[in-house]
Amino acid sequence: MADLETFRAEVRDWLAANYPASLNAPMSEDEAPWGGRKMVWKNPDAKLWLERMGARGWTAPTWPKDYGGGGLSAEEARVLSQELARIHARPALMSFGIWMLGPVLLEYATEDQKRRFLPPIVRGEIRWCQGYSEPGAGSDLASLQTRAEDRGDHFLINGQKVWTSYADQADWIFCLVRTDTTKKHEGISFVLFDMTSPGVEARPIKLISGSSPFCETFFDNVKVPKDQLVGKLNGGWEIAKRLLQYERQNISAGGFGGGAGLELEEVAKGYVGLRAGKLADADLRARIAAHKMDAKAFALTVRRAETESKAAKGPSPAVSIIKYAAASLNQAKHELMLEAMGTKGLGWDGEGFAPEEIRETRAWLRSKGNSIEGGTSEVNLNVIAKRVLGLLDHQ
Amino acid sequence: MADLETFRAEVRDWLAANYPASLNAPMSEDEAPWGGRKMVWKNPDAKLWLERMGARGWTAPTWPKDYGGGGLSAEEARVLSQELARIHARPALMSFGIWMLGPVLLEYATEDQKRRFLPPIVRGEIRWCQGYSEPGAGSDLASLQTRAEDRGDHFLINGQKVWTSYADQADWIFCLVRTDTTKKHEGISFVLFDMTSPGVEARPIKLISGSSPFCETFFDNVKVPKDQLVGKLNGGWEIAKRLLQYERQNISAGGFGGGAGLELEEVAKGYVGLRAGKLADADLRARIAAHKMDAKAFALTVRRAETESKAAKGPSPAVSIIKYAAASLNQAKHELMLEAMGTKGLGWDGEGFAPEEIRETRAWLRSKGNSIEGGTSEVNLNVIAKRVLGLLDHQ
Amino acid sequence: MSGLNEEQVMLRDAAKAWVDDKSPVAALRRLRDQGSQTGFDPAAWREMGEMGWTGVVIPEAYGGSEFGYRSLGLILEETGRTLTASPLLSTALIAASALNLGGTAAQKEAWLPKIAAAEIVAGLAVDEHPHHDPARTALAATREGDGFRLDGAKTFVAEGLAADLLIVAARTSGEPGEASGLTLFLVEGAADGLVRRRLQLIDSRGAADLAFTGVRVPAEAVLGEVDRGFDLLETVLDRARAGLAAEMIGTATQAFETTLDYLKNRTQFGQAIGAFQALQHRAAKMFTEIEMARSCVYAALDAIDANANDVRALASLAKAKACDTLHLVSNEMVQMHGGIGMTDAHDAGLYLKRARVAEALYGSASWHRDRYATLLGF
Amino acid sequence: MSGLNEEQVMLRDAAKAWVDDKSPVAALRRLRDQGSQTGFDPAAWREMGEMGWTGVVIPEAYGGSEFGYRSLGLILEETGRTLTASPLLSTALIAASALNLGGTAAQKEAWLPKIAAAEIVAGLAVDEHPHHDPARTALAATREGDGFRLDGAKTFVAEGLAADLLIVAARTSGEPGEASGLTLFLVEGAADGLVRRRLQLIDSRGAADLAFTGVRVPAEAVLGEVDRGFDLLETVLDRARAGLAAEMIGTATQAFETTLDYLKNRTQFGQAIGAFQALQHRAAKMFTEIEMARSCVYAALDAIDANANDVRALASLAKAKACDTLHLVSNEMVQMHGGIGMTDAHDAGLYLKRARVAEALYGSASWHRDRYATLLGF
Repeated sequence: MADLETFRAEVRDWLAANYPASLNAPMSEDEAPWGGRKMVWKNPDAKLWLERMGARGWTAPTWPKDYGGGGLSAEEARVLSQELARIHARPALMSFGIWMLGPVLLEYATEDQKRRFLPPIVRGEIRWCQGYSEPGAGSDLASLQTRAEDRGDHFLINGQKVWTSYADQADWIFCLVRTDTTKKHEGISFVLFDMTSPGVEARPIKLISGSSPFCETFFDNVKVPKDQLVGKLNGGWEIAKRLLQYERQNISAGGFGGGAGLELEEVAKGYVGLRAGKLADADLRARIAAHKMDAKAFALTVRRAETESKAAKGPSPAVSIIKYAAASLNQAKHELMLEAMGTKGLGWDGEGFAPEEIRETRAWLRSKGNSIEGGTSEVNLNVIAKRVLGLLDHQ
Repeated sequence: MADLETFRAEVRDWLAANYPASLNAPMSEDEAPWGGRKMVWKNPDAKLWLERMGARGWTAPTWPKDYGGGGLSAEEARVLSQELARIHARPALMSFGIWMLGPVLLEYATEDQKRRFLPPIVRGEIRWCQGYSEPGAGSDLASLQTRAEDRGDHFLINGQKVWTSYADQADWIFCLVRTDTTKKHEGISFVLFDMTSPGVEARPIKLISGSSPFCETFFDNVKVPKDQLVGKLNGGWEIAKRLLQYERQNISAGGFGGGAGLELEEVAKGYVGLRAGKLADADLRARIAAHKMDAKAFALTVRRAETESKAAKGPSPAVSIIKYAAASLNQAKHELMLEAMGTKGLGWDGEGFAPEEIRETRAWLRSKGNSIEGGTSEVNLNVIAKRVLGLLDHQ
Repeated sequence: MSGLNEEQVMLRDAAKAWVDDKSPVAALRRLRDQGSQTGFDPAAWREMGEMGWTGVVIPEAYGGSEFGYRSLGLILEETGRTLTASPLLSTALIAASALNLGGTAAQKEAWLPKIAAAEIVAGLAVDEHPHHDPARTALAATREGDGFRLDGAKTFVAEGLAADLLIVAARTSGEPGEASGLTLFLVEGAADGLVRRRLQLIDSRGAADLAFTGVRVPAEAVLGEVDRGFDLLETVLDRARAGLAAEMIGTATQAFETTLDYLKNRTQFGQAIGAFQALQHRAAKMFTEIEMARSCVYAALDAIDANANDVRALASLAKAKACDTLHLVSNEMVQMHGGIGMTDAHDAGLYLKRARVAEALYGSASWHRDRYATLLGF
Repeated sequence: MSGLNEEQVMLRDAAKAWVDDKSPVAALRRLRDQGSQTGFDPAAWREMGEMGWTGVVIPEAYGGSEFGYRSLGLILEETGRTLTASPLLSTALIAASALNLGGTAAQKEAWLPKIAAAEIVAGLAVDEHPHHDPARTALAATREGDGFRLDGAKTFVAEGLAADLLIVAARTSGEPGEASGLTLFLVEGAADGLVRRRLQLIDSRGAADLAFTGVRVPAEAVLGEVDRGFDLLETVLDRARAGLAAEMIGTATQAFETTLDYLKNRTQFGQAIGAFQALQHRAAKMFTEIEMARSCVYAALDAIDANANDVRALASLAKAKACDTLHLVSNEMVQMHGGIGMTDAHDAGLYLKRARVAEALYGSASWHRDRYATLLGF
C-alpha cells in the first residue's frame, strides 16, 4: 500500500505539471479525441495531452511497456484513473484500438504483430474501425459473406460491411472475412488492413437522428498481405467473440450517454410545472418516479456487480443484465424526457426551439439504437436465459 | 320482420305467464342451474323454470325440434334472448352439454346418438363434463395418454384426466382417449360414457382460492360400449378441436365473471378516498384510469367483432384476441381491486373483513386461472401470431 | 370491416387507391427533403378537394356531402397509413366542425363552401404552452370599439403557416386556468399584427408559432358566444381528437404491417425472424392493442355522428388508446427492423417521428387519462 | 455474493441450512392447516433466539451481537425464501430498532435483553386504515395524572395477537394527517382495556386488529419525545421497510428458482417449456428485476448500518422495487406452472398470497414512489 501511495503522489505531481489548463473547459462533442491520421485538433493542447499520456503509455495503462503500454498493475491503473477523475481530466484518447482490438491482439497476435500494431494505438496515431456486421448478418453475425481468397502471399477481399462505426474517419480496420465457404463458424478469419488500400470505400449512413456515425463499407478486390491475419486461418470466430466481450464491457461500463445532460425531473418541473410541490401531471410524475427508481437500481447494480466480481474474482451474475438494462433504461429516460418537454421536444431544427431542446430530441432518436447496437436486446435476453439461467435451446 | 315481431309478442306473452316471480331475486352462486341428476334445487321455481323452458326447447333455441331443441332461426333466437334480457330472466340452464357437446354432436354424431343424447341435454336432465387435459398433457393436449383398448363390443378405458370441471357433479363425460399409440393426433378418439360406470372416480382439486371446481378423474378398466364412440375411430382430434372453438367462444362471449360485482373506481373511492375530487393516490388513479380505458376498449372490441363477423359472415380478425384480452383484463382488474382495498383485500376468512371483501379476495385468486384454463395465454398468442398474422413456426 | 354503408366503402377504397398511387411515404420524404415551408403539397390538397374529402362533414347546403365523421375517419385512417401530409384534419374536420357547431349563417356561408372546395386552408390555434391545456388560454381579447383586439401568442398550430383562416381561442375574461371567460375568434391569416413563424418539427409537417400584437377583429369574428367559448372549443377539440386518432390508427396499422412483412422476410440463424416466439408474442400483443384502439376510434366517431352524450369520454378514450398504441408500435417498428430501422433511408424513423407529434397534439395519453378519470368521477 | 465479512457469510450459511432443515415451505402449510392463532411456531422462534438471530441489531451491552442490519437482512432473505413465519422482523428488527433509537437506558434495559433472548414477541402498531399512512394516526393519547390514556384502534398489526410488547403510534396533539403531534408508547400486550382480534390473512401469518379503550400507561411508557414521534417512527419504519424488502427479495428469488426448475423439467410439445423463447425472455426479465431490486435492498441496509443521510430514499426504493419484483414474480410463478400452480397443493399460491401481504405492509409500491418523488423534490 505504501508503494501505491508513492505512485499516487507521483501521478499527482505529473498531472499537475502536464495536464494542460486549457482543457479544464467542458469538451464539446466535436472535440472527442479519437486520434488517427485524419484527426483535426480544435485545441492544440488536446494533442499535447495525448502526446504526453501516450509517451508514458498511460492511454493503455496496463499494457506491457514492450508494446508502448504503461506497464501498470491493476491497482496502479485504478490509482491513475482515480487521480484523472479527481482533476476531471478529459480523456487523452478515445479508441476502439484500446477498448477492443488491443486486448485481443495481446492474446492472439504474433510477437511481430504486437510490436507493429500496438504502439501506434497507444499513441493514438492510428485509428481503427470494426468490420463485423453485414447487410445479411446482423444478430446472426457468423453468417457473414465477405470473402477473402487465398492468392499466395495475400488475400483478395470482396464484399460489404455495414454499421462500421466511423469507417470514414478510421485509418485501419479489423475485419471478419470468410476464408472457407463450406463451414459457418469455422470458416471465418480475422484480418487487419489499411483503409487506404485500393478498393476500399466507406459511405456514411445517415441515421434517423440526422447524424452519420456509421458507414457502409465496400471491398472490391482489396489485397491484404498474409502477415495481417491474426490467429489461425479459419480461427477468427473465437477472436471475434472475445472482442465482442470487450466491446460489451465497454458499453456497459459507460452506460449510454448522449442528450443534453439534463436531469429528467428538473426538465419536467420546467416544462410541466409544480402544483402543491408535486409535478402538475400526476400520471407523468408517477412514471418519472418509477423510472428514477429504476435508474437508481441500475446504478446500484453496476456498483454491486463490480464489487462482487472483484470479490469473487469472476463476473457476478448481475453483469449479464447490464447491457440489456442500460439500453432499456436509457430509452425509457429519453421517452420520458421527450414527453415532459411536450411540444418543445418535437423540434428538428430552426427557430422556436432552444439548442438543448434540439439536442435532447436528437438524443432521443439516437437512443433507439441502444437496444440494437453491440448485440440486440433480444440476443442479450437469449444469452441471459441460456448462459445464466441454464434454459435450453429450442430444438 | 312482421313475423319476427309476432314471434316477439308470443315470447313476451309466454314469459309473462311462465317466468316464476320468485326468480326476480338475485341468483346466488349456489343456485346456478347446472341441472343433472345430482342437482339440489334451493328454489323449486328454478326447477319449474327449467322444465318450462326445456319443454319448449328454448334452453337450446336453435337446435332442431327433432332433438328436443327450439327449432328457432338465428333471428328468432336473438329475439328470445332479447326478451329474456328485458325481464332480467335468470338462465334456465347452464350446461356444458349445450355450450360444448351439443354443437359437435349435431355435426359428428350418428342419428341414433343425436336422438339419444341431445334431448336430455336440452331438458337439463343429464349434466356433462369434459375429459380433456391430463397431468402430462396441458397446452400440448394431443399428447394425452388415457388408453381405450378395443375389446370387441366395448372399449376398456384406463388412465387419468385432470382439470375436469365439476366431474364430481356430472352424470356423463365426453372424453378424449388414445386408440392408437403409434400416432399422435391421428390416434385419438372421442367417446361418451356414464360417470357412474364402474372404475370411474372423481377427486376434487382444492384451488388456491379455496374452491374446488375441478377434479382429477381416474379411469380403471372402465367399459364403454362401442356405440358411444362419436365420429370415426382415431378421428377424435378434429372433433376435439371443434369443441374447443365452441368452448372459447363461450368463454369469450361471457368474459370472466366472479368477484363481488363491484366497480373498481367505486371501490377505490371507498378505500382510498378523494382529494379535490380525485382519488387521493394519484399513482393508483392513473393506473385505474388506464385500466378502465382498456376495459372499455375491450367491450367495444367485443361488440365490433360481433357486428363485423355478422356482416362478413365469418369471424372478424378481432375475434382472435378476445380470449387473451379478456383474461389479461380480468386479472388486471382484480389486481387493481385488491390494491385499492389495501389491507382489507388481504383477508382469508373470519372477523375483520366484510363478506364482499373476502369474496373479492377469492375472486382475485380465482382470476389467476383465466390465463391458463381453456387455452393458456401463451397458446393464444401463438395462435394469433400463426393463424392471424401468418408468422411461421420455429423450425 | 363492416358496419359501413356503400358510400363509406367507396370512400375508403378510393382513399386507399389514391394514397397508394399519389401519396406513398415517399411523398412526405420528398416534401421534407425539398424543405417545404407549409409542409404539404398544394396539388395533392386540390385533389382531395376534387374527390370531395374536404366536404365530408359539411352540410350539402354549403357544398359538402355531410357523410359524417365516421366517413372522414375512414379517409384519415388511409392517409395516416402513408403519413400523408395535408391540411385535411385542420381544415376539413376541425375548422369545418367549429363553423358547423358555432358559426352564424353568415360565417358558414362565408367559409364552409371554401373549405368544401379546398380553396382555403384553416387551422385551430389553441395552445400557448408545451402541454395541451385549453383552459390555460391567456391570449387576451380586449373590446375595442365594436370589435376586439387580440394580444398574445399561440404555439404548435397545425397548418398555422399556410392557414388562410385561423380559429383562435382567446380570453375575454377570467384567469388562465379557468374554463369560463374564453371566446373563439375567426382571424384571417393575413391579418395585420399577426406574425407567423414556421416550426420545423420532426414530422416535417406544417406547424407554426403565432404572435398577435394588436390584431383587430370585428364583432362578427366571434365564433359562438363571448366568454362561453370553452364548451364549443372542447366540442370541436373532441372531434379533432377522434379524427386525429383515426389517422393515428392508420399510421399504427401500416407501421405494424410493414414490420410484419419484415418479420416474415428477414432471416437470421437460418429462419425468418418472425419464427422466433418472443417476437411472435410481441407481434400478437401489438395486434391486440391495435384492434382494441381501433374499436375506440370507430366508437368515438360513431358517437359524434349520433350526437351521443358520451362523446367527451369516447374522444379521450380514442386519443389515449391511439397514442399508447402508436407509441408502442412505432418503437417496435424500429427495434424489430434492427439497424436498418435506424437509418434515415428507411421509413421507420418517419413513422416514429410522426407518432410523437401526433401523440402530443390535442392532448397526450396522460392528459386524456386524467380527463377520462374526471369524467368518470374519480 | 460478496462485500460480506466472515461473520455475515457464516450467518447466511447457517440461516440457509436452518430454513432448509427446520422451516421449509411445508412448515408454513402445517401452521396454516393446524389453524395456528399466532401464525408462528414457538419452537422455531426459540431456535432463532438460540442461534442469536434475535440479537443481530442489539448492542452487546443488552445481550446482542450488533452485527447490523445488513446481517439481519441476510437472515431475513433466507427465511423469506421458504416463507418462514416468525416474529423476527417485528421483534428483532422493528421493536429492537425502536428501542435502540428512541429508548431510555431503562427502557432498553427492560426490553432489549428479552428480545435478544427471544423471550418476548413485540410488534409495531401504526396503521388505522386500509392504506399505510403514519401521519394519519388518530388513536388518541390523553394526559391523565402522570401518564396517558389511549383510546382508538389499530389494524393490520403484524404479530399483534402474540405480542408481549406493542409499540403504539398515538396522537398527543394536532390532527390526523399532520406529522407533528405524534408520540410513540410502549404498551404491554396484557394491558387492561386492550382488546385484540386475530386477523386471518391470506398469508396465514400472525396479525391482529387492536382496540384501545382507556388503556392507561405511565409517563415512562413514552418512547422518544412527546409530540415529536413522527421522525422516530419514520426512522423505525425505514428499517422495517428495508428488512421486509430483504425478506421479499428472498421470497422472489425462491419463487423464481422454483419456477425456473419447472421450466427446465416440464415438457410440452416434445420440449422443456423453458426452451420456448417467449418464456425465456420473460425469465430473463424477471432475473433482471430481481437483481436490480436486490441491489436496492442491500444498499438500503448498508446505508442504515452506515447511518448515511439517504436512508429515507433508499428504504422507499428498496421497498418499492421489492414490491414490484415480487408482484411480477409471484404472478409469473402461477402462470408458468399452469394448472398445477392454481392448486392449493402446490406452493405457488402460498408465495402469491404472502407477496400481496408483504406488498401492503409498511407502504405499497405506489406509496413509496410518491414518497421517493417528494424526497427528490418533484
